Amino acid sequence: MVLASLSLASAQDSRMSLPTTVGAGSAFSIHSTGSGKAVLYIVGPGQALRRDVQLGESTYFPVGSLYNAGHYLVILVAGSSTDNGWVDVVPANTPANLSFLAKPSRLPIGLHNGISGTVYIFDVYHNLITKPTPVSFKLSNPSGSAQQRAVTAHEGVATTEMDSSEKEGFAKFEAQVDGISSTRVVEQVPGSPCGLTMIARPSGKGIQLATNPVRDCSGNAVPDGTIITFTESYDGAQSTADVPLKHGVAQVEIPAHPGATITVASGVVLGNEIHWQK
Amino acid sequence: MERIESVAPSSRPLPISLILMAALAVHLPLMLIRLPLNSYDANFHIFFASHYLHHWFNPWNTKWYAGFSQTTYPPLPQQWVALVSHIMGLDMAYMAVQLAAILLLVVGVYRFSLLWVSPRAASFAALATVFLGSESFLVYSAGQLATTSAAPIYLNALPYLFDWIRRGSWRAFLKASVLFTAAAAAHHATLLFGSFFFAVPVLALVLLDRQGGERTSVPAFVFRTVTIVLLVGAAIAVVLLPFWIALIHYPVTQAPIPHPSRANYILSPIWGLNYFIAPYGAMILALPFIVLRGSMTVRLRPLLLGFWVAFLVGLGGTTPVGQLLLGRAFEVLTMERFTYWATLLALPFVGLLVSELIDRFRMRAVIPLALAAAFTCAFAVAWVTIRQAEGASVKVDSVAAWLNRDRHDQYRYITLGFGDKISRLAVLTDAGSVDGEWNSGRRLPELTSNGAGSLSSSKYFGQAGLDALRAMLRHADKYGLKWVIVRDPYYDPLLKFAGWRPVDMLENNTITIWSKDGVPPAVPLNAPQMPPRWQGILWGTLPFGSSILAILVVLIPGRKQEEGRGDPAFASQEDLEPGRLVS
Amino acid sequence: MNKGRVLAVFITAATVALIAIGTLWPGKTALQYSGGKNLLRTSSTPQAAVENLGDEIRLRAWGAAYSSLGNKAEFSQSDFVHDLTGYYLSLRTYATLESFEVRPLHASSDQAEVRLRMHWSSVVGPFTTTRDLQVVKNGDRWNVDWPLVRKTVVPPQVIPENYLRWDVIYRGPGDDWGVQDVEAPHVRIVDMHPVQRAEGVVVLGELLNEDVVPAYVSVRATLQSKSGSPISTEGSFDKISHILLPKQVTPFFVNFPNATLSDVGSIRMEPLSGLVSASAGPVIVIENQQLNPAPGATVTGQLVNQSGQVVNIAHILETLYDKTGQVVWVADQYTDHALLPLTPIPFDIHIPEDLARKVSSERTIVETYSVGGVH
Amino acid sequence: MTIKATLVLFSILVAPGALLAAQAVVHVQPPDLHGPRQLQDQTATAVVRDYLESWQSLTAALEKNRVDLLDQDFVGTAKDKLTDTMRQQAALGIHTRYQDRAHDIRIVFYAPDGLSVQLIDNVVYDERVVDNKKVLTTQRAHVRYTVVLTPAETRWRVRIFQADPE
Repeated sequence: MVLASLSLASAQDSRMSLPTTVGAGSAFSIHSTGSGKAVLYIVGPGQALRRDVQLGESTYFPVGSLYNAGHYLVILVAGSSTDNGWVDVVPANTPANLSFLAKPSRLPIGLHNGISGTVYIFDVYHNLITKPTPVSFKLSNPSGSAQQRAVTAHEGVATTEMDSSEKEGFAKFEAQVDGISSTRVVEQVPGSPCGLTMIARPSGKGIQLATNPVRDCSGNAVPDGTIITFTESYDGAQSTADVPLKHGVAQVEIPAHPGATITVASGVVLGNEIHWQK
Repeated sequence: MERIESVAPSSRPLPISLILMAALAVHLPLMLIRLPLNSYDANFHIFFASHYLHHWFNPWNTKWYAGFSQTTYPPLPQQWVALVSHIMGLDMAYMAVQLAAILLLVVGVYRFSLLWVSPRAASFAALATVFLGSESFLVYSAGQLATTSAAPIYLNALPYLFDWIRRGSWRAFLKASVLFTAAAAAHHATLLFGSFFFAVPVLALVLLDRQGGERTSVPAFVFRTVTIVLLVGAAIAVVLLPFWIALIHYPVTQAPIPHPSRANYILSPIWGLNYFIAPYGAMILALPFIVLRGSMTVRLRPLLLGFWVAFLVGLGGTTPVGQLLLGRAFEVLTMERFTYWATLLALPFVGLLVSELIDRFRMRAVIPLALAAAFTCAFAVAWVTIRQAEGASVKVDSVAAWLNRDRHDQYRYITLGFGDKISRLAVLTDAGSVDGEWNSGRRLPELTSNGAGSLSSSKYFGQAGLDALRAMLRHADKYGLKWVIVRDPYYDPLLKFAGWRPVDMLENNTITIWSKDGVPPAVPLNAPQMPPRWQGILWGTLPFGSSILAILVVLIPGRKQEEGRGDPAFASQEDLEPGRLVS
Repeated sequence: MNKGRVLAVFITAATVALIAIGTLWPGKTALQYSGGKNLLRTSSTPQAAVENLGDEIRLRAWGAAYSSLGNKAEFSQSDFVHDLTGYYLSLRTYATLESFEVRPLHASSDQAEVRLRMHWSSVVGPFTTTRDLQVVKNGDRWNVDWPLVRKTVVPPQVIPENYLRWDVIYRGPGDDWGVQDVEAPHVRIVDMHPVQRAEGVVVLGELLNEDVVPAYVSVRATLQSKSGSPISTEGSFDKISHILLPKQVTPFFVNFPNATLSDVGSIRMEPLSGLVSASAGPVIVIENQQLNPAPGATVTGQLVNQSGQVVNIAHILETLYDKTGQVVWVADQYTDHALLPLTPIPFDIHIPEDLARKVSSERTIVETYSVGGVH
Repeated sequence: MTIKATLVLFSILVAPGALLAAQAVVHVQPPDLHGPRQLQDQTATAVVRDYLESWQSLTAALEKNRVDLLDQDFVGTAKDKLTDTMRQQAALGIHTRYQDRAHDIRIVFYAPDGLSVQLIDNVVYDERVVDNKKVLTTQRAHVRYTVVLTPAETRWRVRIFQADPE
């Protein structure tokens, strides 16, 4: 379909009428004057086409012939004569694809503007739709609360920033443009252990050490696998064990030494201290 | 013991065409099945040739050592392989050049032997060349294309040298000079050491020679010797100019790398088998004859002494001679080439022995001699299969394909446990490595300071090898070294603890590809060793040109006196001192 | 005798003589390939007997070495070999004896005690083992009585294991921009400072995995001159634990050979992190760890593998702190024995004498390597 | 040094280099960002440098119909589309040469995560079309390009490369 006004390209023996702009993937025609056979070229960085044409007739390009947005040089070659012109292929108006970049995919709870989302809007042929377009972003937290932003895309791109919640879990981050949406998952993870405590009890010749369920300062359970370090100091010597949390607690058995001082830590966070007297 | 008279060379020599046919019959099938590809160094030469194929005038090769100059190695046979590969591909081109060297050796030995023994004995020496253990050892086991190409050119030059010094023939002077230069373009060490082992005996022969009347006068002898030495020296200096520039600016100062050819073959019998039994074969049985006849025949004494010294040096660490004569070079050179030269020097004696045995015992001699020759050749050819190199069974095509896809080749790589297959891999892949097989060409301090060979075989160099490997892995970021391709789980602990992790497996999980995160893509190293363009042009022109010139000059017809020296005394009875004994 | 005959005799005699010289007094390279063996040395003294045994071990000529032992009836050749190379696959299995020292401790006319100090080269670095050997006279020869350390037998038991494991599914090689990828773990350098040592500048510190997933970590340091131009860049190589579980801390040690601290204006640190598949096991407890003061300062202790799987190689990283809690040194050692379940393996890590006096406390972490566990 | 000063300096220092290489006059305007993140001077310089180099790759690749020449500077949609064009050209037996003559560049967006940069380039280029060694025509074009670059290991690569009507 011819979208815009036609321009008449100059020529010597043959002339052609070109559309100034063509919608990406739309049908269009190029009419030529004169008689005889000629070759029509449409060439740009985005595509290259060639058609054998009959001068004096319209050459029809069906839907999907020229689909990459860009500036195309059109050349009509009839024998020794050549006629040139330009045609612009513009993106379709309807968004069809979104490139949604949500960062980070994992972050601690309670961070202001910690989550960013950037969306690039494309038509069905992956041309960037550069006209201003409204975009809505929505971050749904596991607790049910949600943050929403409405942004207008400039030059095909829109961006926003959101806060991470106080509650751990997977949040749904969605960008929506004209009925097309794209969703990302953002993991909001607990912070460092808070109020780390352990208990000790005798176990044969050793001591069975176990932490209480380890939580962060917001009360979220610290993930399994987090390393808890137990250190037992006695008589100028010490025993240590790096133990991963399993089901929320870490436990290990170490040799018993009367008078030993036992400490617990996770990363740079220190927990309680026990003096073993038995 | 009984006293006997030598048998006069009354029978006719074997036609040289027949001997060449024999050489073709023995070696052509082996070439057609590409047996030399299993040798240690064949792929090394093919790798160099592949670079010349694509960059004839640019000797800077970025595929090894993050970049090295091929001007550190004389280029002639590899350039011929590159040229011929346009017709038949690199592998078969290598075979063609190697086969041509074998055929040329037959001619060279014949012509060289003619200086010392009768034409008939010389023809037997040439026939023995076909079955020569050391030749088969170098071709099929060691893969030393340069040595096996240079030696025949050199041997063919020696009769011209003799003619020039003895008779002052300017044609011979021209031919000798051009052939010596071409030999140096093929392998400089052959020329250097060949001067002592081959040329000095020939010069001595000139002084001893009384054929055709008077001896050569001393002033003429000195003038002609000095003239040819100066001219050949100048020619070689020009033809290999980039080589000398590289050598002078960047002398080989790296820590010596152990090589088993320097072992004591008695204390290490396996290396004795490898470096003595395999190359000499049945020639060992002829050693007493060589010593006796060489001592008793005045004319043969220079040849005997040349042989003896080469023989002793070729024994590596079995005697202190190599260390004493070569000094530090003993720690740099490998000794099997001296054995090769010793066997070439022994061939005139062998020809003499065979000639006498056949003339005296006829078929009773022919059969055992044929069996001995066949056994010698077969054993040396089979040796590469009997004692396989590390990595001989490794298939590198899948590794090359992996490196060539998904932009993996924007990083450098090393292999571990691939033995000499790293050259093959380098031919097939577009990716560069910080490792390589040309130790004298490398400049990376991680490699040169530890006294180990290629990283791929690190563990065989003990602490030095492992230190070099660790040093290189430590600087992986600097060199864009992201891939370590491992065929030997021995190295896994180091890679694991140094922060590498396996990312892919190939060849039925026998090859693991390890990767290091955070390594930036490889960038070309701005090495000072990179030859300027004019050197590249010289390198692509003069050495190859010297071989073309040699072919043209040799085609110039010689005077009859030069080509057919008639029937000289050679090793005949008149030269024998009284009391010659044969046990 | 005519000249020819003289020459023949001379060449023959000289060749034989030269071969004899080369064999009886082999050169350095020849000795290297023969494993130090020459034909002159027989086991005619206790020291020679131990040296011969050392040579045979170096050549891995196990049959000859075993045959030379005086007490070989007490164990099999296989036991002897495994005593040297490890009953389980360990650092010793692939180690080669690079050199050895022999030191007589005391001797009588028919018995002697000799210390054999063996320097092994292994893929992760050299290590040394020492054996005090009884050598007894048997006729005119001396034989070594090998002090065999028998295989440790782990009592049958059931050790339950269900370690947490993380796997990472990476994106394929194709470009899929906009499709979400998993974030690289967050890591932080919690301590860093440079130290001038005789061999150069060393940058020491500690790195914390702040995240909730395991991290592949590495540290790159660039020394910059006072004008800001880079002097040198080096990485932490193996003096760091490259796999860090959540909230785990590793020391790092970056060495700049030949650098001088006074030339350094600033140091740019680049902690690298990436997602990595990892397992939370096995748990290794460090027991009875003790700082032994100078002279001969060391940290000693025992490693106990609390899992049911054999750990083939363990890498012990020792962080040493001064009174203010600042890292003063990072020392390390690889175990040359496999860690069997619940079987203590001692370690003994050397500390530089001049730093030992500053050390107030230490912290140990252990990295492990198990065959088949890296893929 | 401010961004503006840097870019002016860049125009003075780097543009002549680009001029020599590609014979293009380069003018870089101060950034006009519509995102929350500020652009560092070094980043802006690198983006513009890499973008200008991408034109050289584009010129060479389309002239020789060699896809591999795009590898260094293009990625994603831009590379896919250019690759398709080269295949079409090769199938038709034509070559094109896009010789850039002038650039007027303004950076308009820098993503908060730092993983994309958008710029607008008013470019003047000559387009020459060759069919089986016969030059069909050479025409000069004035085109507004919207370009998005994303960081790779060592450089910025062009991911979206689209001409829009002015």
